[in-house]
Amino acid sequence: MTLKAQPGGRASSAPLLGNGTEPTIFEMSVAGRSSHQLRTTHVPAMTLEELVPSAHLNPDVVPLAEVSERDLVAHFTRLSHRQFAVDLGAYPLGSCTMKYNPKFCDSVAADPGLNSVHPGAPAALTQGWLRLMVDLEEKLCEVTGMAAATLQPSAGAAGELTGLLLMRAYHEARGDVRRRVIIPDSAHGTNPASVTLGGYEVTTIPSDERGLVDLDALKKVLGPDVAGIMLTNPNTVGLFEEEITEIAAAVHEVGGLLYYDGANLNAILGVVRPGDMGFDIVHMNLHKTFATPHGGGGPGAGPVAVAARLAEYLPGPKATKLADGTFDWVQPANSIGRVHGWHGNAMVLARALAYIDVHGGDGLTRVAQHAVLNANWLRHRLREVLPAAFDRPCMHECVLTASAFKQQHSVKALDLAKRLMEKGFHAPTVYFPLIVDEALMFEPTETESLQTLEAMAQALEEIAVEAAATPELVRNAPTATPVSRVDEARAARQLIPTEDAAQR
Amino acid sequence: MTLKAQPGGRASSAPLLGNGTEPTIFEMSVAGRSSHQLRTTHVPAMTLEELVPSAHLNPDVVPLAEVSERDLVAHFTRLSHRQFAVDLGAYPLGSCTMKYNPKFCDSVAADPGLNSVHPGAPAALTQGWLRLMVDLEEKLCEVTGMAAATLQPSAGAAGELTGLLLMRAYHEARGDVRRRVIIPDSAHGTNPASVTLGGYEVTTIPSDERGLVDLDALKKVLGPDVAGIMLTNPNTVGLFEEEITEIAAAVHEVGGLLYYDGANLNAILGVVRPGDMGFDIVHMNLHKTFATPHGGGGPGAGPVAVAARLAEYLPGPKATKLADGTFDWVQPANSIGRVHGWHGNAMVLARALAYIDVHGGDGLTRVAQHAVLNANWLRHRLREVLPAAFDRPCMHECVLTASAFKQQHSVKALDLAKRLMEKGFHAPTVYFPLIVDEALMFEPTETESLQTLEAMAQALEEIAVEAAATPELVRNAPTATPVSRVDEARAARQLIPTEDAAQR
Amino acid sequence: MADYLPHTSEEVVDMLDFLGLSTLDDLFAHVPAALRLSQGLDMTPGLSEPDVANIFAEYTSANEATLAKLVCFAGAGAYDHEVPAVVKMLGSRSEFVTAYTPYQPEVAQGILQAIFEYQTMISRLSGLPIANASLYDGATALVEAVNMAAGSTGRSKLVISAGVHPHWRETVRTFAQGTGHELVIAPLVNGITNWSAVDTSGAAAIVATYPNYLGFLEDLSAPKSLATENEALFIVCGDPVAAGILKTAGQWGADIYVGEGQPFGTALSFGGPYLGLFACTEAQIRRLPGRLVGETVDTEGRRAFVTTLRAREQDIRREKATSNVCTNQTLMAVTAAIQLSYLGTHGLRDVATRCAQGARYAYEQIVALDGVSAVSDQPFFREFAVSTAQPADVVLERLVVDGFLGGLSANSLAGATDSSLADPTHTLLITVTEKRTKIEIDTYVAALAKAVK
Amino acid sequence: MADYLPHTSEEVVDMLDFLGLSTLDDLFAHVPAALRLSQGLDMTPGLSEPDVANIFAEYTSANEATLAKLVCFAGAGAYDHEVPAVVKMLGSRSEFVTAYTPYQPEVAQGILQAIFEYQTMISRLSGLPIANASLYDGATALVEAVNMAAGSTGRSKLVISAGVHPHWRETVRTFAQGTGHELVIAPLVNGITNWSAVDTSGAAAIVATYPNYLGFLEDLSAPKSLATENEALFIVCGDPVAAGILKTAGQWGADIYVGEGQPFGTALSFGGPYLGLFACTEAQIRRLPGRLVGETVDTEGRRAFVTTLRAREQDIRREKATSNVCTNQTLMAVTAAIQLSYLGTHGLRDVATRCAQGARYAYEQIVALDGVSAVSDQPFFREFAVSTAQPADVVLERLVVDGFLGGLSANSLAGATDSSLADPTHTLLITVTEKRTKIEIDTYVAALAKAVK
Ligand SMILES: Cc1ncc(COP(=O)(O)O)c(C=O)c1O
Ligand SMILES: Cc1ncc(COP(=O)(O)O)c(C=O)c1O
Repeated sequence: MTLKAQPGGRASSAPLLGNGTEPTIFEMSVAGRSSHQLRTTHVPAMTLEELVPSAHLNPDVVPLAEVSERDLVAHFTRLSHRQFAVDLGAYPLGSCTMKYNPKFCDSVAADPGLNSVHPGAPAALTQGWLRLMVDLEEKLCEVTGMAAATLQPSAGAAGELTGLLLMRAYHEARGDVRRRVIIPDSAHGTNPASVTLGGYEVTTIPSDERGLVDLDALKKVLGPDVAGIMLTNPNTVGLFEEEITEIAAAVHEVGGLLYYDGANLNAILGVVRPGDMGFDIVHMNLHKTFATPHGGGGPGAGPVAVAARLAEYLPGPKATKLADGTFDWVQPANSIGRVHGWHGNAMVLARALAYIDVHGGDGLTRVAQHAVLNANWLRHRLREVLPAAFDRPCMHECVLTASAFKQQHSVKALDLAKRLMEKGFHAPTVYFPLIVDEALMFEPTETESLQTLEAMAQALEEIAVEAAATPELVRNAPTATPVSRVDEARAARQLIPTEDAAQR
Repeated sequence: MTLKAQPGGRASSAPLLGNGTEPTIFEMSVAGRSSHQLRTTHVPAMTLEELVPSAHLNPDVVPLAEVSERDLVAHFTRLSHRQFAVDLGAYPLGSCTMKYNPKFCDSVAADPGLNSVHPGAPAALTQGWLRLMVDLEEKLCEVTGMAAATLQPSAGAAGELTGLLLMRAYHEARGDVRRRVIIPDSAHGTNPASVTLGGYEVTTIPSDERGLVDLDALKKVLGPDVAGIMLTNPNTVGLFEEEITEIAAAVHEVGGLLYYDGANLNAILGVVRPGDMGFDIVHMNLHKTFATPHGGGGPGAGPVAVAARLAEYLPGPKATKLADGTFDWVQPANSIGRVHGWHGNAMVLARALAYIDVHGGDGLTRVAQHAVLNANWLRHRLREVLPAAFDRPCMHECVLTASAFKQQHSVKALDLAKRLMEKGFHAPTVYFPLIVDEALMFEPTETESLQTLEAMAQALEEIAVEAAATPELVRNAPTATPVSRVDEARAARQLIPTEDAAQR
Repeated sequence: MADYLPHTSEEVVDMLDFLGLSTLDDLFAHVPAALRLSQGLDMTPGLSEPDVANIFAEYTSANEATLAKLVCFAGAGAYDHEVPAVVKMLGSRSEFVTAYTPYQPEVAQGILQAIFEYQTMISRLSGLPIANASLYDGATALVEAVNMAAGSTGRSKLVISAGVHPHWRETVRTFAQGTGHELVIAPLVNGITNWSAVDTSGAAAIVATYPNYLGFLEDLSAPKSLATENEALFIVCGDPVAAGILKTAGQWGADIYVGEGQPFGTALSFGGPYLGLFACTEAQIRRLPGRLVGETVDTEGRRAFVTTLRAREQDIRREKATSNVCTNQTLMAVTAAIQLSYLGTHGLRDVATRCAQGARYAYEQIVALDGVSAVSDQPFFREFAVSTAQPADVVLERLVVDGFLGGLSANSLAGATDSSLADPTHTLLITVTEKRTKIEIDTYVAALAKAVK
Repeated sequence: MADYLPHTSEEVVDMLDFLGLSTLDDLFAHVPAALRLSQGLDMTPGLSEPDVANIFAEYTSANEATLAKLVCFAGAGAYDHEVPAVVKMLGSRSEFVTAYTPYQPEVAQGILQAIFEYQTMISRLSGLPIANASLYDGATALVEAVNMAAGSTGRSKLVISAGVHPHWRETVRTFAQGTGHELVIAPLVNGITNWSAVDTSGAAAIVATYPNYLGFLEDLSAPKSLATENEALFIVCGDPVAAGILKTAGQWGADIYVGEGQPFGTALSFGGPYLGLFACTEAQIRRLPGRLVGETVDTEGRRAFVTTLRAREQDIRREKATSNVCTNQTLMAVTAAIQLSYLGTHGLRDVATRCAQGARYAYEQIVALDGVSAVSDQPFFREFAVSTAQPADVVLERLVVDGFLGGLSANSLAGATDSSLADPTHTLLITVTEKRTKIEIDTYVAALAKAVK
């Protein structure tokens, strides 16, 4: 009798009972065991050989895990106990807007009246979905101050690339060949990557000592070959580009378009709109601003809204309200085409609409106000411990610098972040944006309480003391977590991307 | 600014990040904060004073916790991380049948087609529910070999008391005044408690050296004043009462009835039936045998099935199929009356029926076979470490004794159990039944794999070594759990049953 | 054929081998052959989950009285209150759902702390210092309460208002067959209890209710005085939602409070599982039925929770126990703690206020209808009884056509001859929760106007 | 007015005070006044959750094509497979749902290990050693695949079978506007690709599909040879369920596999979020789009998982990145790992076999109908195209009356003039999953017999 398979009923891997490792599902597998049940169909049972010519049949069977339902549940429940999440505590990850995701919005998405609808079903049979999409588009346009939107892009980066293709289509329709897109050096890495994939060259402009776009530097690189500029506002250091009107005028003057990276939209909801600032194209991260859960890295949704003169190029088909009050799929006149296999991440869209409807215009404004309040409070509260990279009022997030710790105690931003996790908070974003030395980027979001912010500030004060007194403690953190600091270099050096590679 | 309230967004209490304590929801409360949302009704808003005479109005407001929805979620999610459960690992708690609870059965109970039905709605509008109850009753009768059943009792103990009232009704209808109910000394504590509440006196009979009912001892206490006997079979030491036919004959001979405590029914599903053994009244713990989840201590359901001659006394009204094929509530002719505010723990009943339907007769038999296989395998596997209290084949659970450990190393059964928890398994039941010295009662159930049993056996072997080598380690266990060993004496001595008592 | 067993056939063979057996049947060799089923159970064979889902779809489609199909004006102890998604989600976390009774506190702090919080809330809502960890439901909680009173006073006479929910009274009567308690029912006059109609001397308990099952609010000073005079315990059966605005049981002088906790986050569920609320004075603590969680510390001095006063529990006290409750309704108690924390101080008050507003708004229109008359001039909270010219069951049948579960007939609860009502068959109980909108009420009243004719 | 903000008004005042501000508006003082909204957003004010639920009830009731209302014979990349309750429950654990990308591995082992397991499964199903942590969906996964091929070969010509799902082809065409790739579509003849009709020389990639969007299985040896000859990469778009019985992409010699993972535990969801599957040979690893999780150890030598080869990620490589994917579809990947573990080796095989059985059973009856004719004599897996005498959209409309979402018309996917089909408007795609019973198929065939007349 061989007992090599790992027990599924042992919880030693659950942090509840110490921090052993959890076996992989394959290690728990025993040949012949199973969970699955299939309904009774009475369909005649032809053999595989009768069904498919043998040239197509796999002579082998693809091995998967063979576990009981009990072990399946135990394994994934225990894995969930090895995972931090918003639902467990504060998650001040800058640029990510890890706010509380209302459970109500999940319940909307769990309704089979929405989620059991086939995307290819004729429009006549999916009027509810089309109406929902039209309603959402309208509300996103109001929030951004734009004229029309596509709901197809699956995430922020997909929205960026869609936006760049719109830019290209717009210029090309004018017979206008342009080559470059301008990006500030503080931009998120997806921006330049999207520019490249959009077929443009990146021109990087430096930020000035205020952490803002250097208007003069910008003007210097502007010219008739500039297709546009990509900005976030507030930008990635959490500051509002106060000269945005001037920036917009300068870019428009050379015939360029302004692209708004909406990752930071949470800061300005109901306060100021990208369209009013002069932006022509805007993507939104519904998984950030509109609180659709991040799912451990997705799904998201990255709708793109545009000014009226760009509407004809939007991806299609688009859900559209017809004159007779019914809804149908309509292709914009000069659409760039599809950017999604179907109509976008529909269930994410539904969640976001529910979130918007609950808040209404007034509630969205309060969201921005409180997000900005929390970030400024935290920035100010921490000023003695971790100074802000740029000493001015921030928007929804603040970028602090640990360079003093590095110089004085050889304790890096990463060390502080890791230690913070042991004190009950997720780490902030570290080393982003690249222009700030030893950056720690905190985005508390509006859903954290003052008490939580205070506790986090106190934890950071404690860590500051530790960094001076017992720097090793901080450098070796975390140790109380399910695993201690992970050897990232080894993972890359000695790549084991699958169980099968591990076995070799 | 007062910041006394505890942060809701700090996860230090989650074992994921060490084992600090979790604040109470009241400690997280801040006056004026709230989660709740009420729908728009447009009902005229009269004042309280207009609505209710002031003599009825509470001059004060009852204080509850005031937290944001975000903190509400964080608090209870973190509490869930401080809780062991079947879904996290093996839970071999003897007498409790902590098997895997299929999620499918939960999904059945989540259907508003069942759970949004008002219990007082006329039978004509609840035909589905009535049919479900009739179908369940029929299946429970087949499993137990009885003629009719009530689904009202909310748990096993409620079933016991219901059964005793049926016994009483039966005898009284015969003008037969009886005084005593016989119970073996190995019985679960609810049995004698129920007897008392049923208005009978308890006569305890000793178990013999086999761990079984001593037939001679039983015969000695039998007489015309004996209303009946309460037995479990297999009994609470996990052994089958092999002389059950003789026992039944003897009890019936004096006009007594046999009550079957169904806590251990899992062992005999489809193998042997209480009715066939001679029992007259049987309760079932649906939350044990039929895998409805225990909910941290309930809800359960304790239907009681009876032989034909007792059917007229069953609690009512009962869902009944009428001659025309429709269903209605019918009161049994000489019903003892209601034992539940409505019709029983209906959602638990629905789950149990789903469980039964998935298994069918064949599957239920396999359940019993595998439960007994697992228990015997574990008993035999552990024979060198922890001998069985009674050295004979067991049924679905085995009672082992740690008396050698106590004598040799001053390590008690409780210590072994606590240490086992640190090795990834829930503790077995300890100190029950009372007739076994330093009892450790393991009920692995049929849903644990051989690998899990082996891992548990190895863990116990390790603990045995530790008990000899480092007994302190075992006596001080557990330490890796969210809290270490809890001071139970202090809790009783210095009672703090509420936050308000704690404040005083 | 479907099951959830892990064992492969090879493993079964190996395991039997280890035991020196050759078949699974051998495991049962010591079970007398004559008793063993030779053909197995006479039951349909196992089906897959989707097949069983199809069977259940037949049950659900045969239920006309779902909230999706009928707007609910029925109550009488089972209420259609709002249960937000967040409460359902938290209450169904599988750590709570699939745990056992917290016998091992070191790995059960989640459930234990949640119960501690629940106890605190129920203590506050009842106005009494001790609340237990839950009982089965309101009806059986009352049984425990009268047993406590009988034990405490050494008496067996129970004076119970006829305003106590008929099912609760019936349940008390059932269990009195074992305990031998004598029940004296104080009748209703003008919809409220006429205590002077009964002899209260020698009573173990005076059992009042607030509001009563017809919905009316009684002044509890009278029964309290009677209890004091007779040295009986004063038991108040109270609607816990009412505690959002009305006096608590403690404020009325109760020794014991019992209630039905279903309104706190539990669906209508066709009547169960619900939640038996139970609270009492410190004087009664040694007789407390069910479990009690207390605060303490662990070996490192950290706060910890544990079930306590176990000495009083049936598994230790056996035949000397005063209650046999073991498994209770913990998950519902945890859910109630979540729901009450969701509502908070002001939320509960808002819910209670809205119930009272809706009920009054409906009442005033309804008693003005032809064919309807008032049963009482007493105040009420979220439900009320009215007299109908047509039999109430007929009225209800007609309302279904218009999309309403229009209430409950008193006779469906209390029987056609309940002493407390002139004519139960022509008495309709109508409930309005915070969920009912003005439009729903107005449409209902219009439908009722037709139905009572 | 509803929101999820914790701050009480006193706290807001205190916090502003701490900042030396007096109103919330002051926080935005540095935002040019001219830009600021003076009237707020022109949007309905906030509503309570129940009010919003009522709005959503209007959306859902306006959807006729739900599974509860119509039996589904539609597919084309979105399949009605069984999703058991256990998979839904595990996949909705809030630790998975509300986590971010696992940037801090010490507190993200749950997601990381689940992805590692997912990668292993996709690697096995694709027959290729490297699988990433997911992409958005099948269509955009194909975009990443052609970009990889172009980057790897330094070429820009893409030879794509017309059997590739029309939406996928269209998506590739959209993104080619940025990358400048040239698309050459190899047409279908007799329902399968006629590779010799196009010039494959200088191709970066040969893109085949298995089965193709009409449901037919093509022999992939031919495109593989063309790829080898031309030193192009061989990309196979494959139905991952088919891998339960059919040859894997790796077995056909693919360099890159892409697929749509929706069938593994994700509901139809009106098309998203779905799951882009992506696997490739070791040779391509440095160009792998999206994330990759690898096994490593922690400081105590315990096994741990971490995202790796980050150097390749767009946030580091910026304009030199070969992909811009950041947020992907992790939750769907975790769900797929759960669903595939639920199915296990034999379960996936059973599902695939049943699909093929059901499709064949339906096919044989359907092609025998008057008014229906075969489109091809090639084998198929779980769906197939047929020609209908009536326009396919008319047929579908008629089938709705009988309770069926009877398939999809080819023109609804490919447009009315897709080169690959004689007449898309008269081509009906019919899908049969393991959920369809014999009775459903028989009833459907009977309804179709009427509908095609
Ligand atoms: C500033 C910024 N832009 C773009 C993105 C990309 O968005 P997504 O991850 O949704 O693709 C992010 C995401 O982290 C971001 O922070
Ligand atoms: C043997 C036995 N009898 C009766 C009971 C009481 O059942 P319940 O807890 O459902 O009231 C139990 C429960 O532990 C038991 O083990």
